[in-house]
Amino acid sequence: MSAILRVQDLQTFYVLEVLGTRKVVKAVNGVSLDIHENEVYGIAGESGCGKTTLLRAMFGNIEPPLRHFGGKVLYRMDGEYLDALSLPLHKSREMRFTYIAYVPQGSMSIFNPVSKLRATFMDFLESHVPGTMRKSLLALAEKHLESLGLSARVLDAYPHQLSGGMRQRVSIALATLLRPRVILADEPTTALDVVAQRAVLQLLAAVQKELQNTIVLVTHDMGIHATIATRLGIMYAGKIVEEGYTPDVFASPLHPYTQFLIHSLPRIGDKRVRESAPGNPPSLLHLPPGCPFHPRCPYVLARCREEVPPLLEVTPGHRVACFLREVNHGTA
Amino acid sequence: MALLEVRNLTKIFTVGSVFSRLRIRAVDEVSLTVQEGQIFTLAGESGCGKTTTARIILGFEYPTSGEIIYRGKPVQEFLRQKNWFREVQAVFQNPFETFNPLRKVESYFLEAAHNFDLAKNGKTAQDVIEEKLRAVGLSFPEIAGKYPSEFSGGQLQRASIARALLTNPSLLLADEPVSMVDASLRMSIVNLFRNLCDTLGVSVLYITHDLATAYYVSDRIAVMFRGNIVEEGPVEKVLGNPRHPYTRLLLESIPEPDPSKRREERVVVCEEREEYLRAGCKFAGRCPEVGEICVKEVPQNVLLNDVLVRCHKYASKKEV
Amino acid sequence: ELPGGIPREETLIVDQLTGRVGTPSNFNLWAGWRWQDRGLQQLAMEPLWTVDYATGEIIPGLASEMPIYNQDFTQMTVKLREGITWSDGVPITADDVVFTIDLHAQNGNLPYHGPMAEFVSKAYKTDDHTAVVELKKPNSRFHTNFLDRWGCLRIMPKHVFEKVDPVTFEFNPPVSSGPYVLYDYDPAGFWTLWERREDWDKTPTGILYGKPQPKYVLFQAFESAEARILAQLRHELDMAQHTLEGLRAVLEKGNTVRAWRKEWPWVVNIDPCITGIMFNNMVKPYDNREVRWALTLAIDIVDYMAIAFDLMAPVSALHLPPVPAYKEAFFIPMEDWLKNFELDLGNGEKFKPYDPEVPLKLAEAAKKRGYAVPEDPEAIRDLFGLGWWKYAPDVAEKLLKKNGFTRGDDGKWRLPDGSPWKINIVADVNVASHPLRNATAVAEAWRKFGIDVNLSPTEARESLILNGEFEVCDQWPAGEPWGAGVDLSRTFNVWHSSLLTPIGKPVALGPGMAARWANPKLDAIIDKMQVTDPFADIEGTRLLGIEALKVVVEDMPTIPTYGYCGAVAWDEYYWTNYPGAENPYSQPYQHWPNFKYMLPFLQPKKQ
Amino acid sequence: MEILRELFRDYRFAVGFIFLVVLAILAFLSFFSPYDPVRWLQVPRDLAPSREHILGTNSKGQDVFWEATFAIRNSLIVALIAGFLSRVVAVLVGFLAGYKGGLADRVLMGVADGLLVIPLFLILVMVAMLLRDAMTIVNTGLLLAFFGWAWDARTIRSQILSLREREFTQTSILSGNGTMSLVTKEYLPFTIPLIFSTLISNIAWAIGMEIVLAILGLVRLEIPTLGTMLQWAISYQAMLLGYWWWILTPIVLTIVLLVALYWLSVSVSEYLDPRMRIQRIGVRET
Amino acid sequence: MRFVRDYLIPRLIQYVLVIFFGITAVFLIPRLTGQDPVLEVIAQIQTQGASLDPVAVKSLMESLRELYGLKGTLGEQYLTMWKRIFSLDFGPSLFQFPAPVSMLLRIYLPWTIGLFATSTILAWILGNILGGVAGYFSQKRWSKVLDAVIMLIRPIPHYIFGVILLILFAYLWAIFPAGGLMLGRKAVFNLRFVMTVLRYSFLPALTLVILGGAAWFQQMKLLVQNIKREDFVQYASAGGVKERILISRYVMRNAMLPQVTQLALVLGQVFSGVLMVEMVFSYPGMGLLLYRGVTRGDYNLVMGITVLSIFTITTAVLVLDLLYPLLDPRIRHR
Ligand SMILES: Nc1ncnc2c1ncn2[C@@H]1O[C@H](COP(=O)(O)OP(=O)(O)OP(=O)(O)O)[C@@H](O)[C@H]1O
Ligand SMILES: Nc1ncnc2c1ncn2[C@@H]1O[C@H](COP(=O)(O)OP(=O)(O)OP(=O)(O)O)[C@@H](O)[C@H]1O
Ligand SMILES: [Mg+2]
Ligand SMILES: [Mg+2]
Repeated sequence: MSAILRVQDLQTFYVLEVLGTRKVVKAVNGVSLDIHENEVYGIAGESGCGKTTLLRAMFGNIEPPLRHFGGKVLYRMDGEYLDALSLPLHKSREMRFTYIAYVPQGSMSIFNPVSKLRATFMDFLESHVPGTMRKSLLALAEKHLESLGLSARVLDAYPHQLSGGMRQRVSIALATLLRPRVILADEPTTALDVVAQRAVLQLLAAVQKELQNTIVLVTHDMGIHATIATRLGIMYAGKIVEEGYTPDVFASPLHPYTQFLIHSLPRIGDKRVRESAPGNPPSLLHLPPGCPFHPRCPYVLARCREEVPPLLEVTPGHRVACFLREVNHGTA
Repeated sequence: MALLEVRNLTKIFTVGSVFSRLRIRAVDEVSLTVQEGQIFTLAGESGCGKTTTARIILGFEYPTSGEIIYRGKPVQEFLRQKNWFREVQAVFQNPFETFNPLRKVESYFLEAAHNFDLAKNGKTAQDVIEEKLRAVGLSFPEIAGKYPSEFSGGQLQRASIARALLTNPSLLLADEPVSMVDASLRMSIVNLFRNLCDTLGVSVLYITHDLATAYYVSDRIAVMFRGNIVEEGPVEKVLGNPRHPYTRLLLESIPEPDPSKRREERVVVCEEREEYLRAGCKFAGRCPEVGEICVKEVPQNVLLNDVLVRCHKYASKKEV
Repeated sequence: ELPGGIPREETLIVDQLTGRVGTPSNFNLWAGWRWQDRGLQQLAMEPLWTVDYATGEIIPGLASEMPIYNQDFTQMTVKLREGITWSDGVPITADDVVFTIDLHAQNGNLPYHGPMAEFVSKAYKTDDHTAVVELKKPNSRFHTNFLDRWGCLRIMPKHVFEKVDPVTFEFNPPVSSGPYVLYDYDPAGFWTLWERREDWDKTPTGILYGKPQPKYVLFQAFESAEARILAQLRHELDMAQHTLEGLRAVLEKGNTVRAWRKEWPWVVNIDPCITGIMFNNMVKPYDNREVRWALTLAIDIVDYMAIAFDLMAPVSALHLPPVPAYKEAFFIPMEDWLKNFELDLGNGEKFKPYDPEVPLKLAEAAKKRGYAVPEDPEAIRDLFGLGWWKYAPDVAEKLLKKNGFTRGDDGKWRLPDGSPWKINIVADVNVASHPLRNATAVAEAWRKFGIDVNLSPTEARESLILNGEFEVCDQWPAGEPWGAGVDLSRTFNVWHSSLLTPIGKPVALGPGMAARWANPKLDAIIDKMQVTDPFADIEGTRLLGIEALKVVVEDMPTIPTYGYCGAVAWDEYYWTNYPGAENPYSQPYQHWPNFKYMLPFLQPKKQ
Repeated sequence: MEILRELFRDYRFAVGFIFLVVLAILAFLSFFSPYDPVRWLQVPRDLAPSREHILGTNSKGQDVFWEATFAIRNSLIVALIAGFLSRVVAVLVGFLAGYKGGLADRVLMGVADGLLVIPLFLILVMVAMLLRDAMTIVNTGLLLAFFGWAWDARTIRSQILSLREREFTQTSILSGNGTMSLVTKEYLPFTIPLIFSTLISNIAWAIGMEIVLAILGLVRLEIPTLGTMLQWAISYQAMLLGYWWWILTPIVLTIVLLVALYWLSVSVSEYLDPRMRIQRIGVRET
Repeated sequence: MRFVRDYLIPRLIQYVLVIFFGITAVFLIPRLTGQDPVLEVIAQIQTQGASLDPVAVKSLMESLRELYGLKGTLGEQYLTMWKRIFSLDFGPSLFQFPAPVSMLLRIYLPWTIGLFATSTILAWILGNILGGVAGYFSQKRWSKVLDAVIMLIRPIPHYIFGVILLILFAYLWAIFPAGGLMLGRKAVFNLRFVMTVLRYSFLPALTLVILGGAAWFQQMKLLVQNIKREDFVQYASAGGVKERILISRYVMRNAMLPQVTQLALVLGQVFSGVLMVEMVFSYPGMGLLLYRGVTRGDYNLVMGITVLSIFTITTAVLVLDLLYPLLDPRIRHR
């Protein structure tokens, strides 16, 4: 299986200059990922660790104050890899939504308030596909909406007439409209109740199955990852700290942070107290030296304080950035 | 005495323009009681009126009918007092909208500290703020000097919680306070709620979609559907033994954090507006056990074993 | 582009002084106020007589000769010209004259109702060309009601007006007694186009001077000075009256444009109007002759003229325009008196205020300004007038102090009661107009003298002045004389004590009356004038005028400054042989009624 | 100081500020004028710019430069009175109507609408005529201020209306902020760009109106302002007689003044909007 | 029905009140200015050479007051005025007596509408489109240049701008007339008529379009620069929606909304600019008519014009208020 989207040592930082002093927020700090065709790649992680930023960079949408400091985002098109961050403007425009689509986090105000949703859908169609295809694509979008529990009539409504949940669903339908090869979904279900959430996931899964494309899904809901993700990446402080097939990660989380994440999940019928990771998430402004998790890590080693652990494969497909793996698995 | 009592609360919204007007009963005869030192969960699908209920309690929205009693007195009496918001605080659902994009987030903290005389001087104020921020995994230097657009969603949400806790309120209305926070932090925050509740007697009206957490943290739960409370009772009973078909559907739909238990069956989702306007039981459209009466008649509340259910199915088994 | 495609070279296009016509479809100039200079008074109407101030003569129009009065001035006989017709072919006869007089005597809504009702006892005709008017009381100047100098009672076509209500009747199209008939007009009032009558030879103009040359005459109003200037530079406007600066601009930029005088100062300096400053003699302290004189002596006329008219107009020390005819009759004969005229400064001190050197000083200033000023003293007196009052601030100071005024430490004058003296001048709003120019200049002079002056241009000027609600204003200082002959009754009548109008009530007669001043000596002279035959006793009339002028000068109720000057310019691209200072065969204005008498002399340049 | 330094990095602010400072210096210079601005014939007339009279002299015998110092001073006074006073009214009315709603809103907006629908210019002319002598610089400013607030009050109100609905309003209330601090702290930052831009258009309008009134002769023509200066130059045909220095001076000063204000407002309102500021910083550096 | 009770009726009451107070103000103010239309006419007649004796003046004034409907107390005049308004007859113009005000309106209104309406709308369209595009591409060089040019043009007073155009295009390069529309009362509506009118209206219209457009341009540009930063624009732009669509349907449409309201109100503020233009180009319009009416104390004319304009503007605003929800779906009447 070859990667359709390849992120190589990506570094994108927010550069702020307030009254002359320069602040650098290292939101994505050397991330490398291979995302394969026909998979759902889940990303979970600490809030504020750079997931949204990573997705924006993958979408090729780097605008001030976010700036690109290194690394590449490669799309595979017709067997070749194109760097999304250095494509000419018209080219990247063309690719957006036809090749790669994006559902932003908190997508409440992404629709033109003065036109009906149908018009917004048509705008995307007009910009990307010739006239003949528009009808059928729109019909497909209506079908998607219906499977999300929205009648096709919502297209004749104005955005403000819909509740947040409805809007969120519509934005997913919009992202799938042009049958993109890659869909980047940033917390697409946060505003939804579990029933609607299930419908959204069903749709994403169905679309994925139908198009054989790739979905990158960011959510805090480990349940969702468990349900839908093929592989799972765990981010912490601007880095991927663990990556592997979902069952592997759930079954044997290697990184202490992942362990906390999984073990802290509550279950209905179980009221035992859950422990969460001690301490506070680090500030991306002033990262601690060495492993960023070391101040909170119960198993901290001396070298953790000085060296940044590399992301290395432990078992096939399961990689972790932690010196502990040598302690636990290195011998195994 | 109950801390907060909501009686027959109804809120009707009129939507649409001059030409096509529609009246939606966003909150429909809702009654609930929150005791002191209790975490009360309000769950339900999106758009069922949870936020609206909370806003009415805070006094930001006027009810069409119904009453809200706080410590035995109607809230209207409190609304004019500044100290009302020392007692009652809220965390809003959308963290991106919670703070003024043109103002630094820190200013809300400093203002609250100042307005509610939380500290004698700037230094102690800073300490108070720092303490609350720590509790949600932030720190003052981290928020200092930053505008909301410079935060991630989860950070804003946590900041919002910290701000609400600043005054040590007796009642906290938390509208999906942790939806954008990772599971680990989520736990530490709900643990915090639990702690506050147990040690300081703070009551929390916890509005959420996350039933697992709700189960974990809360004492009672009310499940809302299209403006109605369809089931209400102690959380173990309601979630452990759901009676209303909607509660059951909810529980079934929770994605298990276990990759080995992937579900295949599909859910049916109905259009919101259609359900709001439905005569009879609003869930009739997708209820697996729908009967004739459900389509025609509005169901009544039935008290079963400390649990209130609003379903025709249990009408005959009335206890009271 | 002219209306209906009429040929430009057969058309004379002239500027309309009073601006856009407010009642474009209404040609009834007997009722209310009409924009009569749209061609009505110049082309359509022939009066009985017209004043020609260029020559100082009276031109008989419909009348064939001057009016004939009986011995005691209770009867006036008018002889009409023969062979003249209205433009619809109906002959103009004594019936029309009688009808006009009778109608006005009866109808109170017509402006000339006043004099007709007051004097006429009966009007009748003796034959078709002779009308007789019997007067209720003696009036040696009754005919002046019919003597045209920018308005008079003109004869109506009886056959038209006898059938209609004369007040509401629109008179459209007008039936002309003059050589042109209406061709077309702008419903918005910007222009009126006239066409020469086929039977132009049946009009007094035709009979007196021959065929008017332009086949068409177009009167056009411009709302801005720039548009007017540009139109003339584009040869789309043949005759126009500009502002002084506008005239300089057209002369500079247009190579076919000429003015009344071919060399500096270009402007028409034979206009029968005098400009100046008016005091309200009923308001303290301007009710005091010595204050008025002090204020006069505080004026440095050289600076004043530089500000007011860039030194291009002739000054006048008397309340008369310094036109050639009056120079002969009044100014020169009075020079000695003026030179010896004395003001009493108190303590036996006397001061002779007249300064005959003023013209030379003005010439000097003009030369300094870079203008080509003639050297010849006579020519200088022609251009700059004969003399004016001395610039004597010290004398003014004495006069004021004598009357209890004081100067504060700041050098500013205080009224006798000790409060600061602030003169409020009600002025015209049009910056380029003579009144405001006078007001500006006098304000400057008095400020220099140490008085606070508030110049207050206001649209309500007319109403305020008529009602006497002002201290000082920039109104004409005296009623205009006739412009012909030595009869100054028109100038002085307004100051008869019987006409004094209290503040708050509008004055009835022309501008001078608003000064609200009277003098028993003048009353006596005016009474005498009434019984002096201006035709038979010309010298007596003139001497009475001189006496009256002396009284007015002594009292100085208003300050005359300089003779009105018209900044007219003519484009010689389509037409030539306009009258000029070198050939003053006619008065030069296109807005005066005499315009029709100029037209036969014009020559087309392109045909 | 820091803020100023930040602002000065925007060339528009820098230029606008410098323009304004220059104009202010000019206005200030009027106090040292060797000539009385009202008096005539102080210098030889119609001289082209030279070392002695750097902007030449006019047909009234005044030094155009020194006359301009008075004109700019007086026009600035008129414009600032009109601009600031009407801003204060507009902000107060807009905030009050928008935040309080109900009867206050109805009444205030009724008054504003009343002002808006009357042909304003006509009333201005009539009132100017009515005031006549009282049309001093200050009164002209007051008059313009009286008529200049209605539309902006409406705009501000509608912005407040929508801000009132936003959630951060409630956050602020929850933080114990009263109406005053709510309005000043939460809403004012949103409205400041609007207030600024309306201030600029209002000042532009006031200056334009003053010029119109002057051309119609409805202000006291002796008092030098940009408008009366222009009016004298127009009436004395400075344009066609080639005294360009006379007519161009007030025009250029007007343009400089308005350009300065425009740039200042654009730059300041961008500065006040952190999103834009961040964008600007990023753009400049890459 | 609630809409009628809670919104429509109060709004209509407000409408009526605004008209009522507006008209009352316009009735009172000119009567306070000290002009007396009767004296104004007397002064005119005097300069015309008529010698009126005091008795005659008195009687003439009486009869003029009678004719002009200025007899009686202020209250009586006020009542008469309302009667006149309801019978849609404003009486005769006082200064242009006896021309009825309604006739004057009939003559001048079409010209004003013709010039003013077209140029205002043109200015609005051009200014908004250019401003929108320039605001969208505000970083581009041409946009900055355009902005600078417009910034320099906008402060130029109408009068000066008009005269400059006149000198340029009616003198130095005389392709347009200097003024003086020569149609005549027998004007027939044909191609020649249209061409003539266009030729004569071009420069005045150009003045209004450029100066008016400049103001719209600046406003629109600011609006667009703000809207450009809204989420929905950013999202659509990131989503590869074509720039053309983005500008027209996203940015401009949203920015246009406030501009629409203002357009209606601009109608009320035009007289100044239009007056100046009418003066420079000798254009037959209401501006000058009104101005002369005001300065000459022609109460009836002033009344006629202002009533008309108050009525039109108020109605325009009312209609706009009612229709606004159609333009902006977010607005609800409340
Ligand atoms: N516009 C911005 N300017 C400055 N800093 C920013 C900006 N946007 C985000 N950040 C910072 O970058 C870091 C990463 O933010 P990002 O939104 O990518 O987090 P996230 O992982 O998506 O978090 P969440 O799960 O809470 O949405 C955070 O620390 C945040 O404070
Ligand atoms: N101001 C309003 N005007 C009109 N309708 C409204 C308004 N506020 C809420 N509604 C409607 O009322 C219903 C209940 O909304 P509410 O926000 O209370 O739902 P919720 O339970 O909080 O949903 P979610 O879980 O998505 O936050 C929705 O259908 C919503 O569209
Ligand atoms: Mg995020
Ligand atoms: Mg909600």
